Amino acid sequence: MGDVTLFGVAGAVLAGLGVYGLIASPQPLRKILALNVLGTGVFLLFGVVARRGAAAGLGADPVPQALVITGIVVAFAATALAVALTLALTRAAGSASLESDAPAVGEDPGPPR
Amino acid sequence: MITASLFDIGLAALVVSVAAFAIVVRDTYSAVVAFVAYGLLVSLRWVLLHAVDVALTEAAIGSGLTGVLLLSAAARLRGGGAPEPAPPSVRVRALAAACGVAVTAGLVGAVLSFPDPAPTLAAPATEALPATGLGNPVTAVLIAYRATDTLLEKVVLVLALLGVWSLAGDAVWGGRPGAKQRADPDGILAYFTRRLVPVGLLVGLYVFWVGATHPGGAFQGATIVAAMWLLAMMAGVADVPPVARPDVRAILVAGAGVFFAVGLAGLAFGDAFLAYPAAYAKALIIAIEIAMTATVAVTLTLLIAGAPERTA
Amino acid sequence: MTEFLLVATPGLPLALAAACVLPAVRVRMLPLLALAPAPGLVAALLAVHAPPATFGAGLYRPTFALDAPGALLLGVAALLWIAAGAYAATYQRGAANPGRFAVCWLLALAGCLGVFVAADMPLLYLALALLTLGATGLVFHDETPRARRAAALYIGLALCAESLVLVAMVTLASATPDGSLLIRDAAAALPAMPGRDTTLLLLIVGFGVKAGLVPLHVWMPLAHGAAPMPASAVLSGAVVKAGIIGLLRFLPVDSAIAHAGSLLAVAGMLTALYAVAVGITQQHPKVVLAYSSVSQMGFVAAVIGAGIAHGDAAMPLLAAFYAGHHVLLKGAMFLLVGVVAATSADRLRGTLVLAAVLAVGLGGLPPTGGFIAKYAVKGPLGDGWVATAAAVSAVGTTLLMLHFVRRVQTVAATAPDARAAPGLAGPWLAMAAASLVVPWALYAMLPLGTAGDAFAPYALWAGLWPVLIGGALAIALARWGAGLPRVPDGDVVVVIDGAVRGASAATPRAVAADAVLRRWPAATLLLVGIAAALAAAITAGRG
Amino acid sequence: MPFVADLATPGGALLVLAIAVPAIGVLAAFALGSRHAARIAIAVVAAGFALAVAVAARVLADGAPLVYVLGNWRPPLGVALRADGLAAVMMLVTTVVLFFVALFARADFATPAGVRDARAPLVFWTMLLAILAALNVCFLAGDLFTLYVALELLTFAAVPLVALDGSAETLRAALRYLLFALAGSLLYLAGTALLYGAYGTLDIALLAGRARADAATTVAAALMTAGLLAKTALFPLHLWLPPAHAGAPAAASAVLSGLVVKGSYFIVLRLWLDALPAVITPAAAQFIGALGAAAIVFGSAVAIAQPRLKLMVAYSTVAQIGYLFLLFPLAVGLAHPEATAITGGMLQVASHATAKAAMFMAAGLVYAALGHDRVADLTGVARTLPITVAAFALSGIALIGLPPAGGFVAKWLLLSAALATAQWWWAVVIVVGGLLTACYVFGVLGRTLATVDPPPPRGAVTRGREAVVLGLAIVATVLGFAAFAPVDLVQVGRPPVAGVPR
Repeated sequence: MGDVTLFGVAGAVLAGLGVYGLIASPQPLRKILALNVLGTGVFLLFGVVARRGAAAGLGADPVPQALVITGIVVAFAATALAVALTLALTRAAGSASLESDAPAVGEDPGPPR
Repeated sequence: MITASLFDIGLAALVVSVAAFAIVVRDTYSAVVAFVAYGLLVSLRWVLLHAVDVALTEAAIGSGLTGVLLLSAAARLRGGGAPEPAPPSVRVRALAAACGVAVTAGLVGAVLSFPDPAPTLAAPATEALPATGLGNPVTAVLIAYRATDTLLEKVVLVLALLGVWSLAGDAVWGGRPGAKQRADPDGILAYFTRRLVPVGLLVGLYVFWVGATHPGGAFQGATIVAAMWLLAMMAGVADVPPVARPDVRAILVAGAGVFFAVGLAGLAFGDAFLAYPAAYAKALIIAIEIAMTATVAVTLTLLIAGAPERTA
Repeated sequence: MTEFLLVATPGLPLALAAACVLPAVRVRMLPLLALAPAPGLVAALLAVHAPPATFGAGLYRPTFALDAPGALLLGVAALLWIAAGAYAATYQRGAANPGRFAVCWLLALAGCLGVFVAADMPLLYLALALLTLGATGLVFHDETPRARRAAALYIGLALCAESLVLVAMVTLASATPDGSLLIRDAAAALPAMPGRDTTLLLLIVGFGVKAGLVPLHVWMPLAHGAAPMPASAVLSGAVVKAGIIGLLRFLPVDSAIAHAGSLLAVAGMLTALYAVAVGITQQHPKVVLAYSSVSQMGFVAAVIGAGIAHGDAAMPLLAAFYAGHHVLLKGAMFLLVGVVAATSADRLRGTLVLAAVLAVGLGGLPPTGGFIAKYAVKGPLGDGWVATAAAVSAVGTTLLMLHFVRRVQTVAATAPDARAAPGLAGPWLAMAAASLVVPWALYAMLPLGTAGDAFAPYALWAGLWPVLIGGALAIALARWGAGLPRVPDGDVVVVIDGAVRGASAATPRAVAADAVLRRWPAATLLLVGIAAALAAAITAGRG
Repeated sequence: MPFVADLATPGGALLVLAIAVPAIGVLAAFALGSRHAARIAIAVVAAGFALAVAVAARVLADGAPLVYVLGNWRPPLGVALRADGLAAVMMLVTTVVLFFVALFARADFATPAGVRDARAPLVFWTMLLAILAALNVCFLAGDLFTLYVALELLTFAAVPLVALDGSAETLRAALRYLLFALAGSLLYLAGTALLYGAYGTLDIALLAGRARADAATTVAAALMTAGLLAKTALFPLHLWLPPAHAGAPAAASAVLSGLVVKGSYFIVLRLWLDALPAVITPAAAQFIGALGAAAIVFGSAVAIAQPRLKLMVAYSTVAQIGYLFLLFPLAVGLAHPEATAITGGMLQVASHATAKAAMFMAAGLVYAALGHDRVADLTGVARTLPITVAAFALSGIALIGLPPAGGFVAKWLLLSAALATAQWWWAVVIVVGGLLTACYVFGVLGRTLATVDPPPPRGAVTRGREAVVLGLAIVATVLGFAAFAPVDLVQVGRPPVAGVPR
């Protein structure tokens, strides 16, 4: 089973990279990219689990694979919404940084509805 | 299952290094290009994991459509001229690296502690296959055993699309998403599109049809159809439909609607919600898959097209 | 019948307060304030030893009941609320926002009377909460900066006190047989329960704040000084008794908690003497009266403490009797201040003589109500140091009240022949008469002791000498009093102001820390950090 | 775990309708345009309330949870729906709050005449139904992956509501909310992968039987809990909540603060009380309780210093979420978990949901009437908006935990659980929390009741909308009479007090 654990380690490393990118990269687009890398890492974990569960004549356990397919589609929908939000934010505020919003005590950041 | 072959180790190292490059590189555009390459490599790894269905989905949606999305966004943002926000301090990057390592270590530790006779549902899944009339167990899980997840996922897609549309200004609500494509009608792109789209549609339908017994299925087929439609739009051959058109809305809810209809029919007449009576399980599943393919294709395309920007 | 009366006691004021949601009703509510306490008065007379009234059949069944001390205090409190209600009808007519005053008045009334009839702990807590909300509204009513500060201090300390009482109630509820919520069972279970001493401390401090034991009394001079006149009367007279009835009902007369009794006695006597010492330095008559209330509440707490320490079973009724007299007299005194403020200096002669008699009566001058009250509590006080301290307190009280009579003249109206409206003078005279007559009537009716030996020569002398010494000291104070230091009203409240300033300085730091925590890198680092900490906690915990 | 994995009880069809009706409502509202969407939404929410009452009645009558096997595929292969006492209470609270919010929002999100389909109304009404569908799945699903899809449904429904007015401020808040919620979801997904790898199933009842304390389960529980805490915005993971909830329109803020955060909170409850009680240790429960206590102190301190009313109410949510997590150290991982703690916790959830929704709507009305919501300039609002201030006061009293509100009974039960399990420090936290809440609630009320200079009203606020807000505030107060209920709905389906899951 040597190579399956290799896949597991690779998935875990990709997840770690995704977490690093999520924390350290400043622009939202790079954070979305990092989230996708983290997602693929987690899906590879499902892949390893499926592969270890190979039985009854199947190369891998079909249930985790189905979960991954659903996960990929949901992750794509999330990416699409996040990218659309980033574009809208850039259009509305000029720059798409996440930081400059902390309303310091005292100043009134515009009338919310 | 001797020790991992050289190819596996090489591929694993390559995937990790491309991912690291995509995360660390300074310029966003090259990061996205690296991400697309990374997506294809991951599809390859899925084939090695004997998960061909997932490989198809990853290639089509994970790297294909997500790549298009990120590339177009990167292009738009790069043009904006907004000053690149300063990268975080070294201390934050070090802590982030530590967190990354911690997560990796945790996951590796967990994977290593999995029980040896790995618990699996492969056996019950294959035994129950004849009842669903399907050949491909993954499609059976998606459409029969865990049908609720797929059903809810359709509603998720509808919500994501409405969320994207809600970012439009009130003035252009109901208009056409995305900027007007100015491609010259008899350029090489239009010529290539007119030749490729019919073939692509055929491949998409085939992948959808074969999904019942072999790797493939609704999602993968729909993605290929969506890719073709996107190509047509980029080439200026077709234009994005306005958001307010009732028939577009109808198609968008058709997939989930048919799924619910069949499910509730099962609740009323059959023995459970989403249970397909054995006699015409195959027919019902096909009906659901057709509606789902149409819906997913349109939804994925409109998700990439983005929020309405023009009324013309 | 009695069940209806018990429920109507807090029920009618609450119903009237609810009716005030309609502006039309709210504007015309002021004259009805005097009627609201009527069911309370009738209940006190008729429903004394009626069986407890229980409602509902679920996990919690609210119960109303009235024991002898409760009935006595309820009766006199209702009397004061009726008189003060009539007084307020004229006093507040011209003032701003009568609707809000009426609503707050009715809430405080419902809470105050509810405290006396509540037989189970959650219902008592509900009454205390209503009392706090209503009383804060009354203190806040004039909306001067002084009133705002007094109201903020009042609701702050009151909520803290109620929280302590709540924790004590929950502990008692877990100690009573099969989780019964009745106060009677809680008091029975108190001496033998595991966390007895902490619960005792919580109860004494919780109700101590309500009754104004030093150093928890700081809100009283400020609140009673800042509230409108009728509100001060009921706050100082009836509302303060919530703490007393709490102590009476929760602390059983049991040798196992004798140490708590002596602690309470010490705190009470300390309060009594300290309040007099600070009271004589005050200038405004209402603040002087407030300090007199603090002193008298300390005295009553001392009586309760001594009674528990000596195991005197008759103490609850006697303490309630003494407190009952104080309700009437203190209410009369506050109404007097309003009457004096409305009459010109030269027409005050008769009123001041009557006021002087009543004021000295609080010190124990025979044959006033005060004398019989002090005579009644001689038993529980016993004859140790507590008795001597009581005598000294009597001297102090006389001195303080005469100082009050001198100070009240300064607020007389300047207009040449101004005369107090009948709406003000009537309730004042009624309360003055009640404070003289009612104690004797109650003494005769209730099994407190024979009236005959109250007039024995040695008893009369025991009542007279403290008053004479007090009078002499008052004359001395009048002549050389100018040299005394000016103590700000609420004396040790500066400590609390400091604490509040300290706490409010903490909020900007919290906001700054929050801004740091809400930055993206920090939050995501914490996300992974918490995941790691949870993993560690799950593995570590397994050992 | 008394959840019987395979027996489908007759009443189970109700569970399917509780999910199918709102989901079909979403599709219909999306397809038919915003004018029909408003009518569909109110009809579906009413139907949802009827279904919730039917489920609760059936659960009470049977005295056991309702179970429904979807597609007739029994777990572990298929997915089952389960409704125990906890789920029934949550469904009731959700539909009640949504009903009042729907009535309140009719004025804000009416489709202008002559227009078949307007943006904001379509988005609001469709997302309202999506939140109802997602929450019902969160409460009823018996499978951890179905719960993941429900969480995504909830997030995708909530994010557009935050950015409904399209200003840069709310777009940034929505993006931060989405990205942080996605990070949380992916951690949760990683946890499910590990659990499937270790046990071959994701069904909660089966997991309860098979869970053992090994490395995979520990890492899985830690990752899933951290992910869910991120989505519930428990301090210090609350970076997205204040700007999102303060920026959203009033009706949306009410739903976001009152209900949406409760979805992921409920899944943490499911995870710790039902799925992995054998793995979770008292130390972990104390850790989460400590985070809750920090949330109460920090959230209240920052709320007191907030210049704007909607931000103050948003930070009050941060503090009250801390309150909800005090349930864990009192009920989890102990030798005999206290049934009163769970009942108290659920009553606290219900009280906060109703009171916070009413408070946000009241703040919305104040903003609509005055054109601003600066706390300092609220003097005299009680004269111009008496019913709104009364509603704000009642919901404030419910949050503080004064009788007769539900918050008081919840505080009483939590206190008795804390003292019964000899954890006096949680009792201190509960009491201090109530006092801190009183600071900012009475701070605001004190100003509004002042009659010094009542502000000139700018916007028109109809008496009907104020009555709706007062109605919900009264519901929060009347919850206190739940203590009068003869039998305790929450306890149905809980393990016997001995705490040994079957």
